[in-house]
Amino acid sequence: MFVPGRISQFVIFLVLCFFMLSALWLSKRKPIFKLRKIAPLDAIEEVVGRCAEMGRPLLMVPGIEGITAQTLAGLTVVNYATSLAARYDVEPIMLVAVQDVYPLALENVRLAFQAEGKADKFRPEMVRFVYSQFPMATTAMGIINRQRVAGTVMVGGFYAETLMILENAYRAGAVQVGGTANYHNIPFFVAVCDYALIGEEIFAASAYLSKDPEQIGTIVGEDFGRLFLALLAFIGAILATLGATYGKWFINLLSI
Amino acid sequence: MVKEFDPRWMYLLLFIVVGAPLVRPLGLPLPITAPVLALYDKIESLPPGSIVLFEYGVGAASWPEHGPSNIAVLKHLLSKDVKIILIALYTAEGPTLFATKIKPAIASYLEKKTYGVDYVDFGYVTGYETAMAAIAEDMHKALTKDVYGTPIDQIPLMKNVKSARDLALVIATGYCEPYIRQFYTPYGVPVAIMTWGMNAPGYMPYISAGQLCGMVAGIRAAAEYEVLIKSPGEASASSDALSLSHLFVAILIVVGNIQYYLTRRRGGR
Amino acid sequence: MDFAEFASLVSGLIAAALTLMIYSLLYRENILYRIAEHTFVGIYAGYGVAYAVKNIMDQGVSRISAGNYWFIIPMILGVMLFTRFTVKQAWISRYSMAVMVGVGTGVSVRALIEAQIVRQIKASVISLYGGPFTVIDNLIIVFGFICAFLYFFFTDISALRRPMSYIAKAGRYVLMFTFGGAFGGTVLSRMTLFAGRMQYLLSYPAYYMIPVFVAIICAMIYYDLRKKKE
Amino acid sequence: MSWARRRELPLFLSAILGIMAFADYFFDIPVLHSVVSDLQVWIIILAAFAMFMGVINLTIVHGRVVMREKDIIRRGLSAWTLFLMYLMAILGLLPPITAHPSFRWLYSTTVAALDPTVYSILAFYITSASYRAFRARNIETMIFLIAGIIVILYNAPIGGYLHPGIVTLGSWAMNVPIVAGQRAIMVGAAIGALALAIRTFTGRESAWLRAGGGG
Repeated sequence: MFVPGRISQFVIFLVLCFFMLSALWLSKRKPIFKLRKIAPLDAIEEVVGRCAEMGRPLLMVPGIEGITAQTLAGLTVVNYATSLAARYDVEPIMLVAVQDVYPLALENVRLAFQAEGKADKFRPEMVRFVYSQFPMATTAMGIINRQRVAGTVMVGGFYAETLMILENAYRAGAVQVGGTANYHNIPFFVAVCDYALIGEEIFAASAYLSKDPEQIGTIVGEDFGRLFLALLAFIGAILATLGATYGKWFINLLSI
Repeated sequence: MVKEFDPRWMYLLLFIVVGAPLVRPLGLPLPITAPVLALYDKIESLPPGSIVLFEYGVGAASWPEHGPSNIAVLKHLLSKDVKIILIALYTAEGPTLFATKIKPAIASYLEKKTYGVDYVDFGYVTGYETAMAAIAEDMHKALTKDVYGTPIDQIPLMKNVKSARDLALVIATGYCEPYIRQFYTPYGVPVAIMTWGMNAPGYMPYISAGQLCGMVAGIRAAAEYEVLIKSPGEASASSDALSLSHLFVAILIVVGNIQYYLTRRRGGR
Repeated sequence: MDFAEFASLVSGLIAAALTLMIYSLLYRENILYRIAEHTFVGIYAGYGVAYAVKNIMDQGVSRISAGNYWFIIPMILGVMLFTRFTVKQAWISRYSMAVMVGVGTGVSVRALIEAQIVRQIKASVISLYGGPFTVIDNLIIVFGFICAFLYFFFTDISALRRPMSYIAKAGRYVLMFTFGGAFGGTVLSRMTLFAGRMQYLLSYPAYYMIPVFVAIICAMIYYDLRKKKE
Repeated sequence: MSWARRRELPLFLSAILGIMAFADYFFDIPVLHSVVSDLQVWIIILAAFAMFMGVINLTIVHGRVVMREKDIIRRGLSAWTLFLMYLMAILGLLPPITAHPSFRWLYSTTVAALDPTVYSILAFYITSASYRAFRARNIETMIFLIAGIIVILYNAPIGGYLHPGIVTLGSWAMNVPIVAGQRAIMVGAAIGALALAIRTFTGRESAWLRAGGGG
């Protein structure tokens, strides 16, 4: 029945799901939890505001991965930024490098305009499809230099193109918010962006921005899961300290 | 406010710092790391007539990482009195790159050797780890023909080579674990690996456990090997460029900090 | 010189010119960069289209013609995507997107449980007892991990605010060290790439393009300085 | 057909498919396995169709410039992009599909040169970014700076010659503190993604499913 070696993974998965779903259910009944401040997400308003002030466009990229968790997180942030852009009459430019994501991105931007009651202002050219990673990066560098972009919002799965976009935007004087969960590229966001989302902070964006208690519930559940996993790691280390056989036993337990 | 350099000056300097050593290699000092030296010593200490299995699993994408080390180690082997069995197990691109890029680089060494007596080439053999196991057990069964179609029984070199027990050393490209499993653990044949630079830290435990008798990881280690055999090549040239560019970045960081410190003392931000 | 040689010479010169056109961005945005950029975008998009057709033929049509009629569904879903460009029928495309999101998210997230959770927890099963150096190293690995991991704690619980702030601070230090190291480590691979590209530019026939470009850039600088004076 | 316009149905569909993908990972059920691997092929086919949507977008964006723009250079460049896109597509479709010599020639002349060039331009940006980023403004940036310098010198081929301690320190940094931080990012990202998947399948994440109504 089970794929060999995945029983322990299934148990851990179930525990994490249990925490998240029960916290979701709890906060549906009574909103009791609050989230800490995530400054970069608050700063998106500042970025769009600056674009409006300077009358220059806003550049957004939801990463270059296909439809993965990171891309969905990026699209949520982009959706929020677009509705702010629609509100303040800022021209949004969104670059999409992967064809699977293009229909979703188009829909997101369109819905953001619709939600602000400015459906007539929406143009399909706001979402530009540029096939593949490096052509997208060259286009981004070109657009930043030609149109003097005043703000960038880059959230999603980013790879080598990160620093190309960030450095050019920095030289153009743009305010930048960005983040990724790809370990190798987080340092560039931290170093160059004005506001950087680190790792999994990007996944919390939709709950944080929507302020919807049910969504916040899943984040709280995630935190319980986090404590559980930290405890597992701690127990593992303690067992290994007590003796190599205990450590081995624990690893075998996790490999069932 | 910290006054910053126009980055374009840095860009110009970087062109010079990387380009100049490529035009005229400087031969900057290069400390030899222990795993590279271990492989060199191992080859030096091989008794005359020893048989070495050399796996050239170079692909086009990994050429910059593996190509120079393959060339350097082969040059060393060919300059010694050892017999070499060439084979590609890791990628089917191996023979193409061997013919187009490795062979021209070692042509002068190959001239002094006779094909079939001093070295033999079996080309790409499919099956990866299964193939390794089969070769280690019985070469005449696993490798029927060489790359030119000559049956293995008619190759003079292979007369006295039956299985892994007859090998003095295995040098491979790529991942080391399969070779340790198939050659070192069952037969005790020493294994050395030419691998990616990023794998170096991960493979250190194998070296300290004696499962690997040497390692050439990435272009930097290849440059070290070129220094050891006193035959500078592709790796040495870019090694100078890499050294200089890293020093350049380090100097810029120091300059940036001094600038920052001075402006802050002057009452800037 | 036969045709094949001529074609490869032309190809080499164009490739070298495109390479230098991209590098010209480092001075400033200019028409040469723009040409290279538009060339890149156009060619890659056409390349993508050719492969899209190949995928539809290989993955879809060939399966259907082999009697696997179940693969007609993704073809229909694919056509349904285009209702996105209409106003009234746009809802139809939502079904296609639902399939993409459902399978995409499921397949991408399920792989994380083994690689990014269980294997990492297993890796922290290390003894905290041993030689003095091992003890310090292993303490850093285990507690550095736990602190950095708890740095992300999102829930704001007032009773825990003080102890959490210490853990988060320690965690942030570990993370900053990691980021500094990752940043520094990337320098090597980027410089290797650039050195490789320089080696290419210094080889035949690419080096013919270098003086041409040096002249162009010098002309650009001269023009910019003149303009600045005026 | 008003029921089909409701947002719950596509949402339900995506949740079912997502749960199937998860179940296939944990359980060894041959039927489910073949269905999920077929579904992954579906996605490849769907992505291929989405590519044509992208082509329509490119045609609209550049077509408008060609038709309306006054600046002759911009018009020319957009026309050039469209020309190359269709040329490359047509050459690619010449039999043998994606393997015609002219297609290959165009690819190796342009993409094979531009891809590594654009990648290598990072060498410059990482230089200018290092100059700014590694400034010791406070304790955190000081730590960032120390780790960065250690690893940069460790990676330089000349590093060990400058001081033998650099190699020891560098490999310690790579194998101890950096491992700890990296692991925290990885585990955190995994549970974050899991939470996001749960929100997606319960219809709380993406705007494209959240918005009600028919449009």
